[in-house]
Amino acid sequence: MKSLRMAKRHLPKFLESLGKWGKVYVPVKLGKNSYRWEEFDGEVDNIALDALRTVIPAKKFFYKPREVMFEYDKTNGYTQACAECEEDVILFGIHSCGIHSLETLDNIFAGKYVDNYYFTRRKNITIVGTSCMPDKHCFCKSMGADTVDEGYDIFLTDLGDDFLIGVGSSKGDDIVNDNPDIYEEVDESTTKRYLEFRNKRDESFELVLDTSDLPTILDFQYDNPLWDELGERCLACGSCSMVCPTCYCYNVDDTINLDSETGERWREWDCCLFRDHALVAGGHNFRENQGGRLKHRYLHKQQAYLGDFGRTACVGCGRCIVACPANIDYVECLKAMRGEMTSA
Amino acid sequence: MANRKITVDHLCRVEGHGGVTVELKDGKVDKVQMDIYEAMRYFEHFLKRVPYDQTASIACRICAICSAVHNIVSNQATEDAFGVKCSDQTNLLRRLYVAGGNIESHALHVYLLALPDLMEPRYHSALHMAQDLPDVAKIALDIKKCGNEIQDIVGGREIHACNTKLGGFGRIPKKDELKFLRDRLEKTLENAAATVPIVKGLGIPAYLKSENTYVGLVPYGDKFGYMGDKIAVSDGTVVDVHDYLNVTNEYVVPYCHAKYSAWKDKPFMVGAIARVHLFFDKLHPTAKAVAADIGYKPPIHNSLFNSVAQVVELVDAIADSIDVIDAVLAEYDGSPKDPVVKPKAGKGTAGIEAPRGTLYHSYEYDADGNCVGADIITPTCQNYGNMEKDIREMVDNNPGFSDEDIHFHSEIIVRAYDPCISCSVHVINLDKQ
Amino acid sequence: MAKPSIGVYGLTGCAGCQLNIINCEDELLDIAAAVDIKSFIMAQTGNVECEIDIAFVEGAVSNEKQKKQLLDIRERAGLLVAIGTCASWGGVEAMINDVPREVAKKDVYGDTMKDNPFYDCFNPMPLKDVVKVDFQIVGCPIERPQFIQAVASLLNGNLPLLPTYALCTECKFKENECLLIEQDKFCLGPVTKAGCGARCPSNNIPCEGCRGPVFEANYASEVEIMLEKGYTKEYIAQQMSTFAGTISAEDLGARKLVKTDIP
Amino acid sequence: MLSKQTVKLDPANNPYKPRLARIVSIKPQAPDHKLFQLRFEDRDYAESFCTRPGQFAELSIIGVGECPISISSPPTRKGIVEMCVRRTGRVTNALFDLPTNSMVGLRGPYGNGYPVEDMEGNDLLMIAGGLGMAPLRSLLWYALDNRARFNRVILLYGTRSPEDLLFREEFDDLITRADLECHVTVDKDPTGNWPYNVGVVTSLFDKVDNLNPDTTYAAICGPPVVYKFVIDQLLKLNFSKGRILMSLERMMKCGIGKCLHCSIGHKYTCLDGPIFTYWDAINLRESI
Ligand SMILES: Cc1cc2nc3c(=O)[nH]c(=O)nc-3n(C[C@H](O)[C@H](O)[C@H](O)COP(=O)(O)OP(=O)(O)OC[C@H]3O[C@@H](n4cnc5c(N)ncnc54)[C@H](O)[C@@H]3O)c2cc1C
Ligand code: SF4
Ligand code: SF4
Ligand code: SF4
Repeated sequence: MKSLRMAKRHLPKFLESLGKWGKVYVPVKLGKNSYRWEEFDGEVDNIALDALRTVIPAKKFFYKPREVMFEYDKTNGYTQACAECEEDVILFGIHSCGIHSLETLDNIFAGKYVDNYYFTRRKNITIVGTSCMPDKHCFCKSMGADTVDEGYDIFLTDLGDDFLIGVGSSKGDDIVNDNPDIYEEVDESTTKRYLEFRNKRDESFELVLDTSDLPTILDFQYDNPLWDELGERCLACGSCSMVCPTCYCYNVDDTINLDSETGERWREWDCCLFRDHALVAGGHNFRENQGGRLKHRYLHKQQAYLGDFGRTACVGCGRCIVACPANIDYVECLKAMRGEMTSA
Repeated sequence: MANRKITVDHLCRVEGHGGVTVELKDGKVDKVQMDIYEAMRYFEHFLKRVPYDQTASIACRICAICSAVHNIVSNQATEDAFGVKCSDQTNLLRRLYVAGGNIESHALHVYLLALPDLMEPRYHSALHMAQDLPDVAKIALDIKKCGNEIQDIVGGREIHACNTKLGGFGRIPKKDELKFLRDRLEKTLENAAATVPIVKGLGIPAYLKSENTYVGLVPYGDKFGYMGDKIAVSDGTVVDVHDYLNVTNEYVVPYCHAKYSAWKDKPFMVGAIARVHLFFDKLHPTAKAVAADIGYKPPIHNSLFNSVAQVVELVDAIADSIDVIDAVLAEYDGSPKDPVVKPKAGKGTAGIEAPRGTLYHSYEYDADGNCVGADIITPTCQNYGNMEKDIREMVDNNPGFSDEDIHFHSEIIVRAYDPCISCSVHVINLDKQ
Repeated sequence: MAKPSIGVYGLTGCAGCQLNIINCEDELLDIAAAVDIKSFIMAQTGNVECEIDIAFVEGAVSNEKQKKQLLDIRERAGLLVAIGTCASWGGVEAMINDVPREVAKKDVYGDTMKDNPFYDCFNPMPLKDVVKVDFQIVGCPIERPQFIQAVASLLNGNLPLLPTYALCTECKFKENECLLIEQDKFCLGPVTKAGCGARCPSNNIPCEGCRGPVFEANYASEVEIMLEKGYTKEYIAQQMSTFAGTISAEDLGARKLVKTDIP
Repeated sequence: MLSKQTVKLDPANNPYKPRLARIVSIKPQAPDHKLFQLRFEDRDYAESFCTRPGQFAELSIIGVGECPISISSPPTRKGIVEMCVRRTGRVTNALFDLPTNSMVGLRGPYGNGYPVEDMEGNDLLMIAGGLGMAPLRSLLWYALDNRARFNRVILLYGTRSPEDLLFREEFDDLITRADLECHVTVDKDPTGNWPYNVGVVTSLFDKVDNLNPDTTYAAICGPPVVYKFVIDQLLKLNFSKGRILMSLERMMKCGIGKCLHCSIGHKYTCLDGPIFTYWDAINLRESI
């Protein structure tokens, strides 16, 4: 893989050149302690380079919280609606866990039936990753999502004065070649500085979850009363799923216009912690209590998805831990299931 | 001549539930009474137990049409109690927000509620009118919509703001949003101008001739406006807003869920006609030009002209809002430092000009900032006495009126005041004098 | 086919939900063309009280006269739709349902009106306590798009589908900073029904619960969270009572699940 | 950057897109149950539409919504898709309001269907309760239309009362057919005119002699109680768990393994089911 170096002062130029490939989105700060991706306004100072986790993860670019799938009319049926799917977007500032999360979503939206909406965007979105320094809620290392070798077009690693530029795709190469003046070859000191960075980062992880045999352990713990205790606290507010980069379930509904002829079919992010997620006609609910719903979410991530795709549907970003108003902590809970003493 | 009794059971096209009863004895008016049977909600209990950061959002639920002014004046009364001073930007945005409420409310009242009565032929509603005159209805709705857009963007919601708070706003509208509103206002000004010929041609009856006493808040500065801390009476008296009780002099009547007001034992009138009467000179030049075009020049004492005064105010509010937006943009601050709001024991009072007249809120707080007393006096209450006066005069001056005529004209008189009945019954009394 | 006939009625409330129907400026003429408005006292004269297909009723029930009127509307209407939080939950006026109305009356009007039957009323109740309600469009006031969508669905012959989840979900869609978590504010988002687009939190103002509770509102957990943040029981009780009926500080937390069968 | 997945993007083939179909006939069955015959507007597609018994399709009522419904017609009869529907809510109510010749949306077929290849050469025991007859009917006619490929074919069908019996007009023939052992029962017979068995569906086991658990596949479909009692009975008869087939119902939004509503453990009812063996089901907690 091609690696280059870019002095940090060239960042404005770099971002400017990205603009040629589409609309650039960068993380910006909002409120006291939160971030979100917004369209780049040209001011490099407004970019929150230190943003660890945005409120909503990168999935929103590929799979909208609410989107029109079809427009319909009663005579001609359904027409696919997704003009903006075709928009070229550059996603700047996604971290390693985020890139891994896209792979987990790919697995779902590919397969025998390909989700056009997701993959049309996937094709049109350029990924420019950046390195990060974990905080106390990050456990991506335990989930095997702390480093990436592929899945990006360009990846920027912060080496102090320079960025190490990893070029990961032919499009990434085009971007780099477009603006050759700002890059330099890697040099002697690069290796050293890179290793220093890696070591420092490795040592910064405070949160560790042992995942060995977790699926089996979760089987044993199926009837653990802790599930119901957590269920009592859970408000079914949906925050954890909305902010999770790998949660993907959705709901579909149709709205009709006042003419009773035309309308739209929508889909909207859903959450397995909601009361009506497994409710069927006639009022039977396959997951009647909140503890069972919570368990379903955890088991899906650590057991079911793993069984299907060989990796967990969690990348350890810590968003659900931060976002839960009831302080329900994913890692603490799983640790408790392993029998590790915690205060979950 | 026989005794007659005419009852309007349910006033339509007004906000709230009420009627009118007129009784004649030997051809002369014996009794006129407003029957306000809107159910009471007892806001004093709601307010008396709520913490200071909740008063405005609960108080604005008194009434939907006047929600914007209830919300702002409630915040101002609490700020008065705590000694909070707001920034210039906050004051400008509040001015804009209140103007938005006024544009919406006046457009609704003039074009959708009052116009159908005064057109030839008469219509049951603006929707019926729209079948014959779709363009008028569309323009009217678009003007109204602009008012709602202002309230939505600045206040956070078209009814019952959720962006206002003590000391300012939760979120400052983005520059783009303000620019969008500015464009909309330019367009709305054209729309409003387009309605002038219709307003000119209205057949407004001329049987109300006696002199009205007008009351209104003296606007701050040299511009026409809706906020001030002095109350002016058309006889020349000026009263500090903290002494509002000396102006309103409320009393209770047995047939009505609202309280009545009187100035020197005589009814008075608040609202657009009063404001334009008192502060004509301060109107925006564009509004003055429209007034001249319509031929509206104070003094005017025919209360039925209130709707025309509302058109003049509507134009003023639109033109002024454009200026306000320019002023906000000139010194735009997207993340202001709001004043610190610290509760303390004490009383605070503020007045504001609601679309239908002067509105007062006054609160008393304990040291923790819990509301322990509240008094709210709404414009419609202050106007009930004058409405009765006008209905009397209508009957007296038209001896030939049939029962149907009296029924109809009672309705249009009441409607001209643009009464807000749901506001009027939620009066609150702190010091029972 | 004959146009469906509708009526719009207001009981005890601020008329905001009715006003928000009139506020549908862009759609009002289309709605008026699609239905036959038999009665809408706030907007038209010449109202007829006859059999109607759909009644939209705003406001809580707070006196005998209104109770009679509501029963009459129910008789005449094919479908009865509660519009707004007052009609669905009681609204702000039900906030003081722990105080006898007599006391409240004396406080406002003094002793003068003590024996005046004209002033009789009872604790405001949601419509569902008096009649069968087929559908609720909540909100203080109702959201215009939801009203339009509901009308469109009803015209098409189906009950509308409105969000059933909590406000937090919508707040996340908006990507707001969480005021409860990051700023320790008193936010009722986790137990309040979504549908407003998280208006308040999007303006940095915590949710005050004006849309009423979700189907299974975990009040107990919300109370726990707020106590931990240092809010007093009285404050919590007051906040939770503002729109959805009185809860006293003593029953806080006892009311875990608020359940209703009305969609 | 495209993922490691080999993804063939075919914009013209959106798997979520319903194809237009017309209701060619509506036959009332029991109260609140009707049989709809549908035909795709695109004739070529209609001919090529190929299903396995036990599969389902997503039916859209334009302007209202979509829901999964089993295909009741066997793959041996092409051109027409039959669906037997119970009126339960939004979508099904709207369907019941539609007259013949109305346009609806249809996409599918989805789901695994019955493992007919494995079942061929064996005895076939079908046990249905109530609306459970809807998916089983496709298997029944598949077997009857390919009669030579199966040994014994047995159908046990129970409903609450005589008027709830679905496909009534077919049953008069079926019961007399020599190549089918068909027994029907009702829980209660208020009419007194019911000529057949009265009792729950398990009581029909007495009417079937010499069931050989080693050469029989049992396909069950019905409400949860049916599963419970029938499975007990089959286990008593020494059926292996892998030879008991059940059809599960779940909330479904997409039908194609994306929306996650139908997931049970690591299985998706829509992709891996709706037909599961009892062994699968034991390992899927929450399955019944
Ligand atoms: C594989 C499969 C096969 C089915 N076959 C048949 C059949 O042959 N005949 C028949 O009458 N019914 C069948 N059902 C059940 C049928 O799908 C539901 O009765 C139907 O979805 C109810 O939709 P509704 O909008 O009328 O009801 P509502 O109660 O209004 O449903 C609301 C929403 O919930 C979803 N939903 C509700 N119940 C179910 C459910 N049981 N399964 C999936 N989604 C549900 C629907 O998607 C709907 O949008 C089948 C279900 C599945 C999963
Ligand atoms: S489960 Fe929690 S930590 Fe894991 S990816 Fe989702 S939000 Fe991040
Ligand atoms: S964020 Fe917490 S309270 Fe909300 S649904 Fe998830 S686990 Fe439950
Ligand atoms: S701010 Fe309020 S509504 Fe938004 S996520 Fe936080 S608790 Fe929920």
